Amino acid sequence: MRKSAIYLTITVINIALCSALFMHAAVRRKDAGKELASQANIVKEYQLTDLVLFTEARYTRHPSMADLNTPFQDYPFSFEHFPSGSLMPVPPGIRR
Amino acid sequence: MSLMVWIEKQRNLIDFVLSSLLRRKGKNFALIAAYILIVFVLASVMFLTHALKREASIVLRGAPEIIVQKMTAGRHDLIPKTYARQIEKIAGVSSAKTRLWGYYYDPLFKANYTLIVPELFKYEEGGIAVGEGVTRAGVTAEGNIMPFFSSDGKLMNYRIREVLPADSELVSSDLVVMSEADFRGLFGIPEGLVTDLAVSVGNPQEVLTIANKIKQQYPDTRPVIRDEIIRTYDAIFDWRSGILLVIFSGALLAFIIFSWDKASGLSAEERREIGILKATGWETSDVILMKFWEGLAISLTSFLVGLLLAYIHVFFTSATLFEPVLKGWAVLYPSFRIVPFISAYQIAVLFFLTVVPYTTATIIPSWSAATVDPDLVMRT
Amino acid sequence: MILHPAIIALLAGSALVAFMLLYSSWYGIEVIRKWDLRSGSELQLSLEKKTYLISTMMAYAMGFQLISLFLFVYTADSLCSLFTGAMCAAGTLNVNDFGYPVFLLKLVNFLFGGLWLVLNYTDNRAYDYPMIRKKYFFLIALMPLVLAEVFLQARYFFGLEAEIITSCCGSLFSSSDRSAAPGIFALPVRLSTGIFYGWHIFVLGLGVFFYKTGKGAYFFGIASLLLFFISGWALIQFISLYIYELPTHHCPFCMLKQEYGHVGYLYYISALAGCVAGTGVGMLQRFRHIASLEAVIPGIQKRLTIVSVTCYLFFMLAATYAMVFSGFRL
Amino acid sequence: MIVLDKIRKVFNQGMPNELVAVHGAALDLGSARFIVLKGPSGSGKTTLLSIVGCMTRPTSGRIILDSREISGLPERFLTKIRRETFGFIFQQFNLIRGVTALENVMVPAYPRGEKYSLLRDRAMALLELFNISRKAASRAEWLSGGEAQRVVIARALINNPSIIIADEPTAHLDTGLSHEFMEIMGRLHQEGKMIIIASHDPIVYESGLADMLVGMRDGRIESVRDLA
Repeated sequence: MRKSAIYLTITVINIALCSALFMHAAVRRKDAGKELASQANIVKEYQLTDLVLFTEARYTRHPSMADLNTPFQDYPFSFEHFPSGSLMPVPPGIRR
Repeated sequence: MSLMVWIEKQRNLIDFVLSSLLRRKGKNFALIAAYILIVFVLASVMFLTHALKREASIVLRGAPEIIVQKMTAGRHDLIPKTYARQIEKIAGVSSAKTRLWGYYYDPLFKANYTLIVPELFKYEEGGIAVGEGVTRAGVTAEGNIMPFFSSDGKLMNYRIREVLPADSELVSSDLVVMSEADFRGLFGIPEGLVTDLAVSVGNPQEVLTIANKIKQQYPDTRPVIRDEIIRTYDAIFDWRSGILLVIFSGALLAFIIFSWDKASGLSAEERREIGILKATGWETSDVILMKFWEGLAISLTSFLVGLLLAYIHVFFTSATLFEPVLKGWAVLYPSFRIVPFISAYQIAVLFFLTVVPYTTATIIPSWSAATVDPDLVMRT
Repeated sequence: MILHPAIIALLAGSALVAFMLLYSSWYGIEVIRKWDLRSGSELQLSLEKKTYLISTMMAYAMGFQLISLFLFVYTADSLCSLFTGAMCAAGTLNVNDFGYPVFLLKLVNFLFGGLWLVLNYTDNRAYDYPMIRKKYFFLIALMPLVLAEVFLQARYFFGLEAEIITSCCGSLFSSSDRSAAPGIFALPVRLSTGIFYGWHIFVLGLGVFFYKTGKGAYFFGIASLLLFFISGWALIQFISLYIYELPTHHCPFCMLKQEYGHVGYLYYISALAGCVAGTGVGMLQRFRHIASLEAVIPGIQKRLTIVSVTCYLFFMLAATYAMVFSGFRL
Repeated sequence: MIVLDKIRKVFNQGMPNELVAVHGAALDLGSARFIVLKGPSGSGKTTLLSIVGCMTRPTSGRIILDSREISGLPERFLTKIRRETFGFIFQQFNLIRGVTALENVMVPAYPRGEKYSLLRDRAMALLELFNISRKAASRAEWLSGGEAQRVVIARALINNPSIIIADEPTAHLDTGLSHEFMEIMGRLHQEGKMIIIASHDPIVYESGLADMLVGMRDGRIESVRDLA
């Protein structure tokens, strides 16, 4: 077999796998309907506003409820020091 | 030139490219491995942040339309229930409900819980519903007793009556749901005061107007609009993948310089080889075309493999490698399977971020390789 | 400025394109000043080598340009949630004064770049490179446009601040008027459909006529250039209504979205390719009397004609399909 | 038919290390002849050979190949002529390492886009002709000197050229192989191919095969002897 034929076959397989990802994603999204509905239910029922992604500090737990000054509440000169704070800024929507 | 001839020519060139790539196996595999790693990390970040962003925007669509908080001396403060009755009278507001919620730090397990009071609590006083994450952190289960210390130092015991469904962990992991009386008792919050208000509006177009009216009527409050919350999440995750990208661009740049260097640092052997090709009948543009296929073989393979690995990483293993970053110092971390929201657009962005710079970096080197004089092989 | 991966990709990508064009223009100047094919001097030999680099760079630059055109629109679209009132790319582009100019410049630059590639391809088929100076003048003239695009794109993205209230496509491209689109676009539906089909068939006819007889290349070139604008106008004016099945949604960008099966790409790409190929036929007609090109040009023109006619035919069929199978009736 | 007219080739023009490799060479090489370019190393043989073979463009002067002037052609077109007209044999074998003997023979024809199976059959036939088809699958660096020499000749013939150009072909061969090489060249000449060899090896210019001997020194043509 020619080398180019082998390479093209591998590439076609690769592309097929990548399109399989899209199909897998579509199937999973369809299946996830229940999951998402369950989450949306909880959100509605308990009137939640945020995802439970960062529970290390109060203002990272509810970024939408936080203030610009939250990190400094403990002590006016303290710097914000939680790891997730280095990744996540204060939400811009709160600034006005 | 007919199409068949054209195809055959390209295949011949690919044959030759593969022969010469395989000849320098070590170096080329190192290059491909580095390339795959770059694509993998970038794609993982983009898949993860995009999927979370989409999930947040879908799930939070059920969040209250406007949250009204009272501010005292720049701090979030308890709000009197009377505000709710006044706000309900504003034209266009269909209801203004009170919300009671807060945080509780559990010294035993060093975890932060979010305590909330729903509008209607299914269980009698002394019963609570908790999120899956809480049972994990507190090593407890349905039917068990969970101890809390009240604001005046008393030990309060609550029985877990329900564990919230595991598939909702992304929003419920750290929740402790309890009755209003228990909540007030635990924190010593007097009747008549609540944490904040959830205002719903009949016509979604009027949300902004009504938020402004509330702000006018009660200058000491801060209305937070749901669209703002969703927008905030969008911005957070865009920002996050952007900043990671900027941090990562150092690595990307190093890689591009490496591939530039590899492509331009033609060894005497390679120069001679291209000299032979040109002397025996290859034209400069044939060599450029050959180099194009070489670049494509490397970048396309790395791109596709990196993409596959990233997908598996994010959506099959829930981004295990990123967990330390996402988790930070938190004790509670939701275990969630991320719903794969991916789009062709992300693939295009990734392509633009990885393949385009690589290709550009190799244009000039491959040209200078291709313009080796054919009589080079005769002169040496 | 919003730190979004796609924005970084676009800014970096257009910086690369600009760099490649600057580099090419720099050597273009040298080619214009010192080119002498009869000489075998080392300077001439090195200039000849440079032409390979410039051709390669331009080909890549055009490829990037095409991807970045769609990436730009798509990015604008995905950012719309950050702006109150923006519902798709149309709203986001309107956030500041630079959005639409960048979009238009991207289109124009793609068209000119495509024509340059046609010219370059033809010139390289002739043993004495008869158009070498002309094509490098063309390249240098293209330079300011590309730089303007890069500059305006940077201004646009740096000027984006979330939450500025903007008009969405609803108010931008529609009016309550029954005759659809506003301003200069407004024409009765029947008339505009007539113009769309009439001009299309006219161009297709010219193409077939040119292919058969080799006559009327200039007409065909100019007509197919005009057809590009007419197609774009028709897309906003009424084809969009059939795609969206809504009486007031005239947005030219939403059709690129998944909800509409990415059908917009078919329209954009076929119109762009049809325009470059068709206009290329007219452009090459100017050079057909050059001795070394006499044998080459007619063949290239014929192939370009086939491409152009096929693309435009495809555009027309796609539009007809949308009209016939749409649940919407004007 | 090849005619050279006032060919001049300068390297590093205008620099302190300027080098005039060929001084106004004028020569009518005729057609279908067996020509040997003779001269010490550095006499400009190789440069003249690469100009004749359309590899290098002269700084000034004209080359006429089959009554068409080709000196002013850009590389794009020169290459086409070179590929269709000339087959090259170099001083070193110049085989591509890590690639099989068969592929080495096929490589010059790759850009032509010929059907792969036809091309492979043609290459195999050539290897057969020189009795080394059993080595077709061996990598180039595993071939012995004699085998490599024959693969190189097969490669020069893959595009079916009318002229074969060889630059010091016997420099790295022992006496036996040098004689074998000249014998093959003689055979090809009899089949109607034009042969141009540059060499200062007596085995080549005293072989009795050449019908034209051109002497070179210091970039100038010193003598032209017609032996036909």
